[in-house]
Amino acid sequence: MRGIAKAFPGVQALADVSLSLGGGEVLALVGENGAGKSTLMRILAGGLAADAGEILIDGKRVVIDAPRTAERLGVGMIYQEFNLVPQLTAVENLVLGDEPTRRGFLDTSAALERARRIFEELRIAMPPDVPVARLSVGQQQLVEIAKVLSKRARIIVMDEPTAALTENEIERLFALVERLKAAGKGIVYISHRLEELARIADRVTILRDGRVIETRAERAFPEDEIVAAMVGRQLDAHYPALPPIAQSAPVVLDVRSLSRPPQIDGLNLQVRAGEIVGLAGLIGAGRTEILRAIAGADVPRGGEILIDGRVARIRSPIDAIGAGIAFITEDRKAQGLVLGMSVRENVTLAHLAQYVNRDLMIDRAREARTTQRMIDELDIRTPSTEQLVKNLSGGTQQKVVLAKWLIGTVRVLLFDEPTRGIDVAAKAEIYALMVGLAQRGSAIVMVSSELPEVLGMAHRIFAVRGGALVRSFAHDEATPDAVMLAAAGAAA
Amino acid sequence: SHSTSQSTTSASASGGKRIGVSIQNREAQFYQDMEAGMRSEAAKYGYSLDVVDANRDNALQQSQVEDFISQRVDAIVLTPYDSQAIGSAIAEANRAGIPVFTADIASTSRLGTVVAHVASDNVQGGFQAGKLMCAAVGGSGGVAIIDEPEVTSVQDRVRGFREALAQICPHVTVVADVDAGGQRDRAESDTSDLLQSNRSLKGIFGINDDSALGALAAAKAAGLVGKIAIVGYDATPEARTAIAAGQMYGDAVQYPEQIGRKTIDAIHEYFGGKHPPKVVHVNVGTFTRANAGATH
Amino acid sequence: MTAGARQPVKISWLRIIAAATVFVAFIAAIDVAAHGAFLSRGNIASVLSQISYDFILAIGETFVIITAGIDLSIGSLVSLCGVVMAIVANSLHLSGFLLIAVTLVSGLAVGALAGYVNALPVVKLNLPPFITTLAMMQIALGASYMLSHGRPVALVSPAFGNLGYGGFFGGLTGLLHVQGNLFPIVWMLVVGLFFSTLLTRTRFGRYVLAIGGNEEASRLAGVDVARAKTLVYVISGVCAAIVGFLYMALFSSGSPQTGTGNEMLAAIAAVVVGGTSLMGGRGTIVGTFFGALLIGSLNNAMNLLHVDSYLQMVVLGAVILLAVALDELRKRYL
Amino acid sequence: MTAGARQPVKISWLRIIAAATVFVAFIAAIDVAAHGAFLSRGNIASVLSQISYDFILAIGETFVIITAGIDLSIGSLVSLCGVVMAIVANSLHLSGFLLIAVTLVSGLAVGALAGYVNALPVVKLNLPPFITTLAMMQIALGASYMLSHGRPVALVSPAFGNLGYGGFFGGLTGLLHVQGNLFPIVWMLVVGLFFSTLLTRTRFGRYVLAIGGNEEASRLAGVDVARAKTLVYVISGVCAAIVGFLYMALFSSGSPQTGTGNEMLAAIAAVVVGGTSLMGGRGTIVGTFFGALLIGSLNNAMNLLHVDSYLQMVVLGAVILLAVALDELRKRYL
Ligand SMILES: Nc1ncnc2c1ncn2[C@@H]1O[C@H](COP(=O)(O)OP(=O)(O)OP(=O)(O)O)[C@@H](O)[C@H]1O
Ligand SMILES: Nc1ncnc2c1ncn2[C@@H]1O[C@H](COP(=O)(O)OP(=O)(O)OP(=O)(O)O)[C@@H](O)[C@H]1O
Ligand SMILES: [Mg+2]
Ligand SMILES: [Mg+2]
Repeated sequence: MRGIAKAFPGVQALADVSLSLGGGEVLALVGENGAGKSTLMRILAGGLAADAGEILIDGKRVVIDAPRTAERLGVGMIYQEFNLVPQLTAVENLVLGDEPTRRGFLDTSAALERARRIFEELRIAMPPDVPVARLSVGQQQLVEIAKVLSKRARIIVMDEPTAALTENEIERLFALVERLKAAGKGIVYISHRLEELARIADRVTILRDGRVIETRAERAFPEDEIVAAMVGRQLDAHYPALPPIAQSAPVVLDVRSLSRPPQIDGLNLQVRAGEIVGLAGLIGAGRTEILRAIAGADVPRGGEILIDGRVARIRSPIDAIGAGIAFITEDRKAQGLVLGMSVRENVTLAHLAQYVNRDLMIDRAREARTTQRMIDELDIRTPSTEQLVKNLSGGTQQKVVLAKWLIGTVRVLLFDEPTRGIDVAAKAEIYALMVGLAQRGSAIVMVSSELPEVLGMAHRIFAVRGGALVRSFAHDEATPDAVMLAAAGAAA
Repeated sequence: SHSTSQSTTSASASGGKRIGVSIQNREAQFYQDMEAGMRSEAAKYGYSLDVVDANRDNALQQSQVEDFISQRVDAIVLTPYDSQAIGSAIAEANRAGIPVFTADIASTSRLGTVVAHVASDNVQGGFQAGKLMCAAVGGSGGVAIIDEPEVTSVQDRVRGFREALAQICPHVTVVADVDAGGQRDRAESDTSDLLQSNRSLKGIFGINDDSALGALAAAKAAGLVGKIAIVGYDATPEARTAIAAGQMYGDAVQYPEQIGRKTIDAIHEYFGGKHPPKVVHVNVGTFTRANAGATH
Repeated sequence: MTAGARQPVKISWLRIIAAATVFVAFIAAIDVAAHGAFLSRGNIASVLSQISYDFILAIGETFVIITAGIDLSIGSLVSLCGVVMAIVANSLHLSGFLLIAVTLVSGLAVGALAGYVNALPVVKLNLPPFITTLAMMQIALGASYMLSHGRPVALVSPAFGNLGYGGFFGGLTGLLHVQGNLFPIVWMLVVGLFFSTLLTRTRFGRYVLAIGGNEEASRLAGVDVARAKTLVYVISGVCAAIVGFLYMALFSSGSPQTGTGNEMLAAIAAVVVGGTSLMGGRGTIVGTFFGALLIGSLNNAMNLLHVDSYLQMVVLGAVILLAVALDELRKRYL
Repeated sequence: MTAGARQPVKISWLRIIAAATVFVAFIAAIDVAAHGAFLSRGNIASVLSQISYDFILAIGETFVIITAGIDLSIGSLVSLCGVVMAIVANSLHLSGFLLIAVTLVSGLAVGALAGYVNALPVVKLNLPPFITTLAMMQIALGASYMLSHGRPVALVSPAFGNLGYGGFFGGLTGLLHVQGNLFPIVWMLVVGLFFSTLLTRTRFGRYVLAIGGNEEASRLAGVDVARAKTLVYVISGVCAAIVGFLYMALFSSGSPQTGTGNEMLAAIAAVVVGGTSLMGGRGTIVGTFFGALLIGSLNNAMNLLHVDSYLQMVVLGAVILLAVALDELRKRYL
């Protein structure tokens, strides 16, 4: 790829970017949120048209104007967003766009055969005739990978393939990447998990603000240098020091035999003021469900929740907010923000009643003042309180979600994958904020699929399996192996 | 079981007959009066009536006829919604051996044969309305028609209306002819617009009373009540009230009840083995403030 | 979706200015062609009173559409509420203002109840509003015909017939030197202002916009989604009842056929031409007003220019398409 | 969306079995009440021929709705195609089969073209189909009235009037010992089978389902989304043209008023009652057939039982709502 440029309204996403990839090579593409990684690769895969620049494959200049063209040229991409048709089965998704036919009709047995071969090749077991909506996130990700490989791609782009995978699944993915490499395929690998690069990358290209900053062999590129190049400055240590919890610290969140069939049955959890509790587990372990039940997002069937020793009857998010519970969801675009609304309107949404004057009108000036205060406090990078949230980068959006909860009086914060898909700099800021909140006496429960994050950020860690807390670890005694072993259960 | 109705009739001419009636638009006052006429006459002969509403829908009317055939009624009365389209339904009834009569609106289709058609003479009725208009506006001026030109009987009315003007008061001219679909709210807004562009308008002929009453509402807003002559058609209770109050000039009045009675009479004749005339005409009269005084 | 909208305040002003410019040019041209009849004081009043019905209907529809819903039942509800009010009015032994007030309240109650019933399956069963309101459209119309036996119910009391002519309105007409019925215009202004304020300035309005933008995020932020959505359909029913009342007053009778023409589609067209997104999350009452005004003036102008009524249908369809397409192009390239 | 769909094959069978059971019970009860008139051979043929029009319309609508679109213009297109075909037939100096074939092709061309025009703004500008097809609904109807001057165009040639009675169909009617018009029934079967196969057995059909399920994913998988979506509206237009042809043959005239009743809403109701999701991604032609059959038999039964026609509207609305609500509850709890 040579001299690629792409502008969106108001944003120069890419400017004069050049990139090369050899066969049997893994090129890692890293950069902050909004650096232009996905945009660049979408252009390669025909999902987006470039404003300028050219693409050469095997030394020949090619024009990639549609996904189909890219496919013919041997380019396949595993997209960052979920890109399957939920109602279709794994097999149907696999052959989508390239269905085998016989005499003009779909040939289902040929499709099944093709799928079977791919799944065998990848050594994965997959129910062939179940709509993918019913598969786990990990399985869905594998279907996407299989789909790309089934097209016999020679150049494979993986845009944050591990963001939704658990450790074992990641291991299997890495093994697969090794095999593909051995088969002479060229792979572009995008990830925010820098520790992964050492495992699989041959070279690393760093993108910042739509420009290539540097490309080097991975071995010649230590992690802290990568981070520095990404953000353009030196960064502090990854995880902040956890403040100690006072012996006398009272229990703030007290969950007693909470039930919500079929996943959660008789869950007990106590979190003290200033404490950060981490929940670790495999995908589908029920971590999100636990948080949702506490936050009233799903109605629990039984049990009780006490906040500061008082029973809080929680049947809806409204009750939970009233009781001082804030729920930072795992999917900020789908569940956390109204993308078409301004920063101000998002920040005040959960506490709007406080901004209503006696004449029943919303006091916009007061809203704006509060929002500005949060922008300053959390260092939210937005031109104004009136900017639409959809125009902000991922990390900034996550801060807006936080601001939404912090303008109220929160006693309990439930963080579900608080740093998913955001860059290192933003991550560090979120960690610092969490610690600050804990210091001010809040109780925090955090779910994350990045084990180091849970280990680094929590006073206490629970391994979660089947909607239950199967084992507890103190911060000091928790090792990745022990936690994973407990989370995976006897089967692992 | 496939005996023709001819033979069934002679077996029991005196009663027990079932007559299926499909009315194009049962919600109209006119058809309700017609239905009442049919009912009272049918009661006299001991026939039972099954009246359904085609709801201004060709396809629905077609399927209603098919349902009548399934039920093996002894005769079918239709007021077609669409004089062309009704042919196939009539033909189907013919094939099933069920005699068909039309009331108010005739079939113009080549398909199918109808025993008898009973209706007002709408050309004559339109002529009556034209006469009223001439009397109301005097020797000259411009008048408008609130029209619904898709309907055959309305076409006849308008023809008669224009003929009357040409014959009786040739200096009264039709300056606008707008299609308001026979609906009150559309007639109201179309008339409002008309009054803006034709300020010297002297009279309005509404092809039915919904059109006339819609025009009246617009005239009211324009402050022209009494200054502009509104002539309607059908003399529904609301129109009669307006005429009595001097807000409308007059109406052509049909006698739908008579149409209903004469339709059943024709069927009775047919059941009795006689041949009623192909077309039975019921005359159209007029209704003005003078009549209103008389009836009150 | 993808094309990033800029600051909402600016956008809506841009939209309004653009619409106004097109509008003025259009007006001037028509007026010349119609020999001055278009911009006469009387005609302006007449257009305004004609659009008031569709605009009031479209107000309720705007709320519904902003939540990404749709209400197909409004036309039938105009019919049903009109008939019910006429029956109630005729059976009451009241007169004057009291009669009018009680009648109006009964109609509003019917409209609100129907809206509530519309909302129930949407909120409880998550059924698509297209279907629930389609069913209500049938049910309400059937009920309206049953209650009225298919005939217009003429009002016995003369109280309604004089609404808009005597007293306050009579004075107003004199003051403004216009002929015409100012009654619906005043209603349109009052109802429009009220609901515009409700949408833009209150908590409920903010919630309506938020729900249309992202229902799940709103729910998790503590918005009572079920209540807001229910209210939205109730508002739509209430607006239909008001229109039913105005038509009843206009014709001095409640007719089951009133409202069953293309009122519903005209109202939806006004909403969409006015810039409210059918995907939800975006829309204003002011925009809807301009939408209704555009469609209403177009109809009026074509009547003044004696355009064939069949051709009018074609032009109206083309203009609706054009308006929406231009809005989309403006969003992309401006 | 959230309520995860289970296996599609099983689901559609469950749905069909459930529908069939309800249907049989319903049939038996009605037949008893109607003293055997309901299940008479003649009545069955009559119901089938009655639903054939709505069903064929609903076939095209099924394709559109599966892509999460909607086509409001089908009723107007029935009208327009009927009028155009009648005019074409009257101006041709042909007779017999050739006349019929050329006429039919002209109608199909008009329907296909209108569908293409419907699709253009949807595909190119991403405008909501609700609006583009609403505009087409107005435009096509206006054109139909203009071409016919508002009056039915009677067919000069007797060739059409005999369709369904002579030759093959005459023989068939005799063979089956039924009265009635088998012509539309045969069309319904042929068109239904063809499009059902197209939807379930071909690439195009798979693409239609995929686009409705996740348009962006389909695009990235190399599906030509624009082409498939365009075709879907073309199919809808073609189905409308076929219905226009059948009505024209039935009535021996092309009337601008045919198709403008509640045909469009009845077709949409049949699609939705038949289990196709308005959100897209899910639906079958077989389901739509049962939807049309349910609505058609209900209407027929109510006529046989002499149910007041106003009450019929109420019942129909309630049944549509009930059918969709039950389907939703079944999905949740079964
Ligand atoms: N469809 C679009 N419309 C407008 N702006 C866009 C669009 N897609 C991306 N952008 C902008 O282009 C820039 C680059 O985005 P891109 O998604 O390529 O970043 P990225 O490096 O993949 O970030 P992340 O790590 O968050 O995935 C960002 O500023 C983004 O907001
Ligand atoms: N759409 C769905 N349909 C059916 N089952 C689902 C669906 N989503 C989740 N599940 C199931 O619910 C259970 C709990 O899922 P949950 O999302 O709470 O897991 P988690 O541990 O939070 O994983 P994640 O890391 O994805 O958040 C799992 O068994 C999962 O398979
Ligand atoms: Mg990205
Ligand atoms: Mg989770």
